[in-house]
Amino acid sequence: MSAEDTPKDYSESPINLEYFYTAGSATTRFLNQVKEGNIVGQGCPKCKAVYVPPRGSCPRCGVATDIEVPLTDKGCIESFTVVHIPIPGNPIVPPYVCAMIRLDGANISFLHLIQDIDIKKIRIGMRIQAVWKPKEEWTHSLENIKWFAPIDEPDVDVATLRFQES
Amino acid sequence: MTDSKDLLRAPFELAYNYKRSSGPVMSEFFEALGQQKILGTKSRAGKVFSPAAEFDPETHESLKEMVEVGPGGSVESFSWIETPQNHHLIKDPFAFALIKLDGADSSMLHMIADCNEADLSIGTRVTAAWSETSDKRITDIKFFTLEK
Amino acid sequence: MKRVAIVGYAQHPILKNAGALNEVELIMPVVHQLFNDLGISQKDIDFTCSGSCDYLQGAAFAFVEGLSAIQTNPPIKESHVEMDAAWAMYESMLKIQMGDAETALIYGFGKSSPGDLDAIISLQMDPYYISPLWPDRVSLAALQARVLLNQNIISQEQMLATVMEARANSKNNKNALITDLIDESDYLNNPMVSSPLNKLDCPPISDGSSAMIIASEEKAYEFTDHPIWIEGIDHRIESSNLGSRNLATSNTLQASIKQLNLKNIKFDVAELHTQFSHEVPFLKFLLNLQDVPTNLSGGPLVGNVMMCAGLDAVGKTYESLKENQLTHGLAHATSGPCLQHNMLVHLEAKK
Amino acid sequence: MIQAGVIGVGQTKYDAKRRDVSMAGLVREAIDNAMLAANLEWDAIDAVILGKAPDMFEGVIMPELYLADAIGAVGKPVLRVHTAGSVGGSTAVIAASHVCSGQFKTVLTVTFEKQSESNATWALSPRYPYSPHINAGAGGYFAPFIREYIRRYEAPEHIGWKVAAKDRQNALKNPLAHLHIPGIDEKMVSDTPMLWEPLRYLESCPSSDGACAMVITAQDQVGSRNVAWIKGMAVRSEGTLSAGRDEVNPQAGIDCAKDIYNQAGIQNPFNEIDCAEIYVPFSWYEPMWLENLGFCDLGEGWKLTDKGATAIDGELPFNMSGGVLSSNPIGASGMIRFGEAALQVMGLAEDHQVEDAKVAMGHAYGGAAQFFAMWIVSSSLD
Repeated sequence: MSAEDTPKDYSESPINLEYFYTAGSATTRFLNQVKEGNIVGQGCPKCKAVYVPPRGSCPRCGVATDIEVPLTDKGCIESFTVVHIPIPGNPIVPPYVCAMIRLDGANISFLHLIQDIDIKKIRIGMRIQAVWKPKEEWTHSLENIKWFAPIDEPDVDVATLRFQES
Repeated sequence: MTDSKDLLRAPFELAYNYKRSSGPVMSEFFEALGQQKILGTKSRAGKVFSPAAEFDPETHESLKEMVEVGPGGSVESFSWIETPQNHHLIKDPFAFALIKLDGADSSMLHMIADCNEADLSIGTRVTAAWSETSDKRITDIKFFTLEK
Repeated sequence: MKRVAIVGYAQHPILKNAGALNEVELIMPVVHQLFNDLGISQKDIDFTCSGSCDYLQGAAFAFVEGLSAIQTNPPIKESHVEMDAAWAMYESMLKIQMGDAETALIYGFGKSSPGDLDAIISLQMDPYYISPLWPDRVSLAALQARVLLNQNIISQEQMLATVMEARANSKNNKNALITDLIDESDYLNNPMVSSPLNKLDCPPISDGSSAMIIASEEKAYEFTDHPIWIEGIDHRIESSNLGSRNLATSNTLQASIKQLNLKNIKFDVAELHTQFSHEVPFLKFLLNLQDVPTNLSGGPLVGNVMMCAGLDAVGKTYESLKENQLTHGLAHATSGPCLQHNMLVHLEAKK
Repeated sequence: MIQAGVIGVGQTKYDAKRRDVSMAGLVREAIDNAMLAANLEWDAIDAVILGKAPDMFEGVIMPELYLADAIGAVGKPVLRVHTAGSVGGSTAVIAASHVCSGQFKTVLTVTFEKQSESNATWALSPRYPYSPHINAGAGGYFAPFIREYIRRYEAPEHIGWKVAAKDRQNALKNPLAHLHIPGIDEKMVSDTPMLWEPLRYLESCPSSDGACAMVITAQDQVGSRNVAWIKGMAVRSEGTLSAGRDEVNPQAGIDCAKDIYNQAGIQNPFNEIDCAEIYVPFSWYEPMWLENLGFCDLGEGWKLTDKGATAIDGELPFNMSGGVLSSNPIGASGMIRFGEAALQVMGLAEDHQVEDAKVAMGHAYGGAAQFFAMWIVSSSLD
């Protein structure tokens, strides 16, 4: 029997739900800046930790992060992994590097891609900078940054990245 | 609060074609629908549940014995929809109803169509109307119609 | 049995669409309001429990996002139920009774505006026999309404009176979403959504959040001289198969009434988690609340935040007892179609 | 606090697709096994506590409503717990809390996931607009933390292969395990394709269908039954994106372990705990959790694994059942850990029994390694 003839041991039950997502005010403020090519973190008034991308709160203190903190698009790799499987719906061809990006002045990292590098040379602590899509393609998303690429600056000791409440 | 024009609002979809396995009792029920027969399960105390339930709500026993019921039955309750919504399967005015099929002790939630609201009341006799194609799902019963 | 008291409750204004607020921005205000009211902080909370349903917003782990609103440094004893926050309160009460906590913070949040609530309610049903028919929430409730009307357990006049009373009572709740009054002709001329229920018989789509703090007996007196005690609490579930249930009564509520021996308690006030107008006369009949002021907050008909409305019923009963020096209050929370899963909470303000 | 104990553990056969049963049938298979083991009738059950991970897996919302009949809960209290990956463990803690509160004599608790109804990666990845879709699956999320552990303590590459081989060899002694890979060894693991460096295919957990149930009762109800006494149980949570959080050695895990050791009167966990079922969905989490749970100092975890301490005949056997690496119905995986720990001290672990195990630990984690649930069970009360 060909594959189609084998009696299916299941029946299909299609479920399709439509939703509207509305970005909260903290996220909207951040994405409006990203649309213009700026990265603006949000700081905690109590412990001064800077969050990017911000969710509107500092889980250390349980308060709203209402201080706007402009950041550069430079930073370092806090850690990374070389991925050998594709991302559903993303044209990128494995192997590619997915890294925890720690922007200068930020106190948490976020996941993004690393390109323009020989994968064997990738290491924790490397200095990197964002490579942006052409300005006319910018939307409200960190996908405006195509990936991060290495820059010629001395490595960072990631142990120093651990946030300490001053 | 940012006023609405600054809000970032975008639609998104949560969609999947789930793969349901029915298990022994329900597979037998769905197989029978393929032959335009409706089955129920009978408990040790003789109570018949249709559509064929896997477990008895009161005694918690698992139910295995199958009996045929229907295809006719009486309306235990119904709710009439004059303007169906987009995800309703029937586009003209219809009713959701609890139908106690002949030979069953519990009633089946399904739909009644091809009639007017005034035709329906608790106790009205209805019978199964089968869909043209059978893919061994509850929708093989297209809806119920008034018994002639 | 260790006694447990409610010492604080806060409700976010019920919104038609909380678009500008993500989970954090929805939850933080009510939690902070409670902390300010009681002069405490997260460090004074021994256990935190939340109630929400990810499917409402269409995102797996929306409750994890919500946790960012809570101070979790140092790490906290925390849990979550994918149910109405009234069950998060129930779980927290057990923690206090077993001695694992003296105080508990409970919160719930729900946004029904982003999705299609009718489709979501269909997916709460049996996935083989019922969900594929896509029954909407009003049609499911209407099946019970018709049985009750047909057996004269309730009347259409009582449904009309319930809607009018709810609108009138909305003035008692500054957070109510709907406040405009209606008259008989508005009701009678209102088109049916799924007969016998018209649009005014149904709750509005709502977004919002609520929070509550409960405490052990010793701890409660640190917050107030008049704690409101959870004197009795019981919840039970019925069969998922509407066709094997007797929709003209509620076996679970009868069992809870017996368990909590509510028969001989004269209640001063009640708040019921009744989303549809027919459910108020039905529950007042079952719970013998004929001459007891009910849903003074307006209830779900003037604001129905999914996953919070049950906790709100408890919170509003608590507020009534506290603000009007009353003694016995009855709160009801429910889950599932046609009042499938019910909780009764007997609150008492002992002198 | 009222003393509670496990008197029955029931599991299903774990597999990629359990197409022989419905969702209710899968859950009921575990429950029937647990009730049989506890030698109880339905009227002895006072409440049912259900746990599972995101409802998107099966597309059934708040399934305690649909499953009320199957789990024997009609007319009784039901609670449904969801704390992401740790849910199997936190559900056990909440079920036991029902008994310890004095409100209930005997409760039934059951957890499950039927992942073949959809697809694990799809169900776990959010689809919010505006956020970059760089989600390379759960492994891709944890791999950077593993990379940092390796860098921090200069751990050799083969440690991950050793854990994966050891857990899968144990699975050959557990007929219920999903993965039975005859001849599994470190070489076979290292030959499989790399997924998220340093994790290879056989170093990551499968997607499974399965359910696990337990009957938990109060001391005065145990009678002459075989019982696993709950000597300590706790949960802890920390924020997802919290500045200063160490994802490699989360504080919530450290605090949760200290709490249960304190309750159980354990000073030196390495010596006083006979064996443990620890939530290791990716091989490297065994050494990382050995350190996080205080079984050894920081940087020593991989050395313990390397010298075979966690083998089934080692000083501190880990995951005798094959662990999450061999079976992973996400909603149930935590309770499988808690239940397998109970089976060890009840002497019911058959081929993967640790000889005269008296004290065992169950552990689960979830979310971004931020939710933890743990318990200590023992064959004796004192």
